[in-house]
Amino acid sequence: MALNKNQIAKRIAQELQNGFYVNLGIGIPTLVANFVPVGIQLEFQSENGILGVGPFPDAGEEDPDIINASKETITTLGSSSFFDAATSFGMIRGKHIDLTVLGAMQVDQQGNIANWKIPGKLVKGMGGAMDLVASAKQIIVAMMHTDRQGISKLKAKCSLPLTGVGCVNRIVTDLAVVDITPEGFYLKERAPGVQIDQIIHATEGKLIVPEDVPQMQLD
Amino acid sequence: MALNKNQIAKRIAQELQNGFYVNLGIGIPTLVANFVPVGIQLEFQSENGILGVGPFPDAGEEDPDIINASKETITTLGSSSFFDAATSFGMIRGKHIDLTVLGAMQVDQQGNIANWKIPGKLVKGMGGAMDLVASAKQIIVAMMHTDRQGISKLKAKCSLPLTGVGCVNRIVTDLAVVDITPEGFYLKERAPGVQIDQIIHATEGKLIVPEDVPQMQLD
Amino acid sequence: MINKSVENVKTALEGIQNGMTLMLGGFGLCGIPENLIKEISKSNFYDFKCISANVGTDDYGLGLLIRKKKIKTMIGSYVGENEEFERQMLNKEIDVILTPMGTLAEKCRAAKMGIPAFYTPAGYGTEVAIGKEVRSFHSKKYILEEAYQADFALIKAWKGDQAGNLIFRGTAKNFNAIMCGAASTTVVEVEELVQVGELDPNQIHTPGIFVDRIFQGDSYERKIEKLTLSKP
Amino acid sequence: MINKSVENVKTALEGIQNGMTLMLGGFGLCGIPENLIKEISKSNFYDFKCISANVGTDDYGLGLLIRKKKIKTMIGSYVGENEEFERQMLNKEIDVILTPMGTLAEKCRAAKMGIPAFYTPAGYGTEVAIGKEVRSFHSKKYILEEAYQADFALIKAWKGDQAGNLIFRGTAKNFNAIMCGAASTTVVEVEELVQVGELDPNQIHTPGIFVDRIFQGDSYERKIEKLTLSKP
Repeated sequence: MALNKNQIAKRIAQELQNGFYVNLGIGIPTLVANFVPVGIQLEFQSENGILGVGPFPDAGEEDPDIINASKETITTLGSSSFFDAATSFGMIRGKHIDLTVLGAMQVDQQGNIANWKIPGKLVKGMGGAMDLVASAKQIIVAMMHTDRQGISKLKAKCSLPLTGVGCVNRIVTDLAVVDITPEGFYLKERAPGVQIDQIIHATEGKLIVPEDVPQMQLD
Repeated sequence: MALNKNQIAKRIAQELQNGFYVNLGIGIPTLVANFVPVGIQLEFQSENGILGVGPFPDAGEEDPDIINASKETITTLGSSSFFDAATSFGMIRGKHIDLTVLGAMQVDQQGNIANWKIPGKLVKGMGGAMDLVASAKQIIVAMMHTDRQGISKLKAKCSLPLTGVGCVNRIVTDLAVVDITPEGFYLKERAPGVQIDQIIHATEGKLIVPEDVPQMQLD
Repeated sequence: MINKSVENVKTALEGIQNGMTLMLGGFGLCGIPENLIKEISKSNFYDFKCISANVGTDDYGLGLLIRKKKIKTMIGSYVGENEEFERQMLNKEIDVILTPMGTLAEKCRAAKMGIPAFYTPAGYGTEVAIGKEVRSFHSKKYILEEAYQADFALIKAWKGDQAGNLIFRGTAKNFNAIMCGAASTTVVEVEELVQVGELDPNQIHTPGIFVDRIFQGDSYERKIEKLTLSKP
Repeated sequence: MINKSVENVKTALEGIQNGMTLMLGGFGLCGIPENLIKEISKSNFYDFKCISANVGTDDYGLGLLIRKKKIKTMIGSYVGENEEFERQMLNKEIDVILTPMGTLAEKCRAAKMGIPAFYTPAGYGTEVAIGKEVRSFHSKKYILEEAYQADFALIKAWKGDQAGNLIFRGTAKNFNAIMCGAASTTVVEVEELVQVGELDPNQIHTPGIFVDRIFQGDSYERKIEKLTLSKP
């Protein structure tokens, strides 16, 4: 059965490693923070200028000067620090962030990503996404395998304006975990109960299917 | 009579204006701080990372963490701040410093300056001089008009390796105040009792001498 | 000590003119120069080019200038959360230049620090790179970005002293700390203006040399754009 | 919390090898990583390329490595105040690359912040510009400078916590704050290592993400190079 958003987040959380500095985009990526495996020590960075993002505040404890990049009120941790936006993107551009998780409209088999603009539709801007995809050590995309019309978001070639080129390492969708390799998409895991044919059918780009495709372990 | 070093510094101090941020090089320029005219509010910057340089400390008050760019122990003022070297040279490069006073081996009539290297002799480095001369809003050179062999330091063209090009605005020597103009050196003031012929003789570059050359007012 | 303090928001904005380029600190509604924006929204000046990460909300922050149609060109990174802005953008009443957030930050910092241009990987291979020089360093591709040139930087800090030394609070540091000193004239409003000597020189985030004018704002709403609580 | 603390100076320097490029914080003897330098001077490693503003004195700071002839190439800004260094330089036992101090600072900052190259006016028209691209922006001439690439950055801070968050003191901030995070591995020694939570997040000069290893130094001499007093 296809995963729900929380299950996608849970699968991505398995990629978290001890000592990681992690930047989470809005949407499904934000949910990853709820599934950090026990024993894993890491820090979340928010690109507006905080390292060590804490949970949402209790009522009455909210502080207008302490927000994340989604403009939500947050709290600090003992290890937190504040800094300006040039320093914040220095952390990103300088490859000090270990993992970036973000959503996408399309990813293609060259690892290109499109997630900021649909021609003819209102464009709100790329925010920090272009900096993040151009520089993160490792980028995982969290998204549905197909859009609402059933059209594949895993393309042979992105048709939408790009956010970054050749930068995505891994995609976790409701159907599968797919890696980007020099030869194309590589099917690494399938969602529990999802058939390989269904994944092949939902993937527009070239998909390499090994003999054995294990099911995701989510519990 | 030719000025001594303190008198050169005193003459330069007349250039200080209210609200100036000033960077003083080593040697004669350092002495300028002793002659700030009454009523002039300004701040001295030292490029190792302090704005608001205070006087030398009283015995027992010296702090190894509070020094100037000459590595001398100093004190802070109420208005002082500390910062890293990138910020410090950002102040300089970004034209936030109003006046730089520094010594020189040679200045030529194009406003080029040489003050860091003598070929064949031991070279100790340019320190912050190249950044300062490339970026200060206004540069005044403090030096003797001639070297110990009596050779002019105001050249038609610098023979020593340059520190910066077309950057010097004014020179204050033991003999005269000389401005750099598109037409060459311009004799603005002479030291009390010094004859114009003596200045002409001591100047190798083209020197424009107006009809009236006032004496410096030092008291 | 060089005294940078001015009487009020009016004197702080002296010299502002139609068509000028303004940098505005803040991210969302966090750390926006509230008093300066309100004063400009009440003024007769218009046709500004504004550089700011975002565009405020319909009824606050930059939104106040947008409602009054005072902005001709907007340089920003994310311009959502403001319906009137979207309307003006769709109707082409406002020119919009979208810039990666880190590039926007670094272009401000470059202006402040006298760096005319730098290379960044952000936007390489995208439409952001169109017309810009591409160059390889250590076999990675970068694009050339130039420093901004602005007339006024409008900054909000938490505390400041008369010499212009500033301390920011929390994530309100964001673009305020880097835009401060990046324009021909930098104007700072603070929640609390203290006497020189009250701030520890080790704790000053922005030295007074980057500030031209400073004043204590009349009032601060410090609005929260998205209240999120632990137990909703 | 990511714990960056290591036991001692020995573990802090694990992985150092002959011929590596080291960045060293400090200006003069102010803010130098005393314990790290002493440990390297006692080690068997040599042939380093060192990036540092100055070269210490004959008997302290980088001078300790120079006396042991451990430095093959020195990239610095001002290399006076050290006779043995001068001797090695004159005898061509050491290669010296002299760099304007602001350019040196910005090349470190660029390395830290992922900027591969930038333009600066410093050195234009001088021998520093030889072999470098010259370009005009707004009719002023600039030269292209690239970020440094270093293996280890050796940093001294005043206080730090186990997460690697740092606070500097006075002018000891100098090159320490910008070299921190500018090398593949950044090692920091502090006078006082405190528990996480003791430092105010608003007062941290360098966030722990720029630090790989942190330890409290055994002892600090904090030497004064030129004692100057109000009444000599």
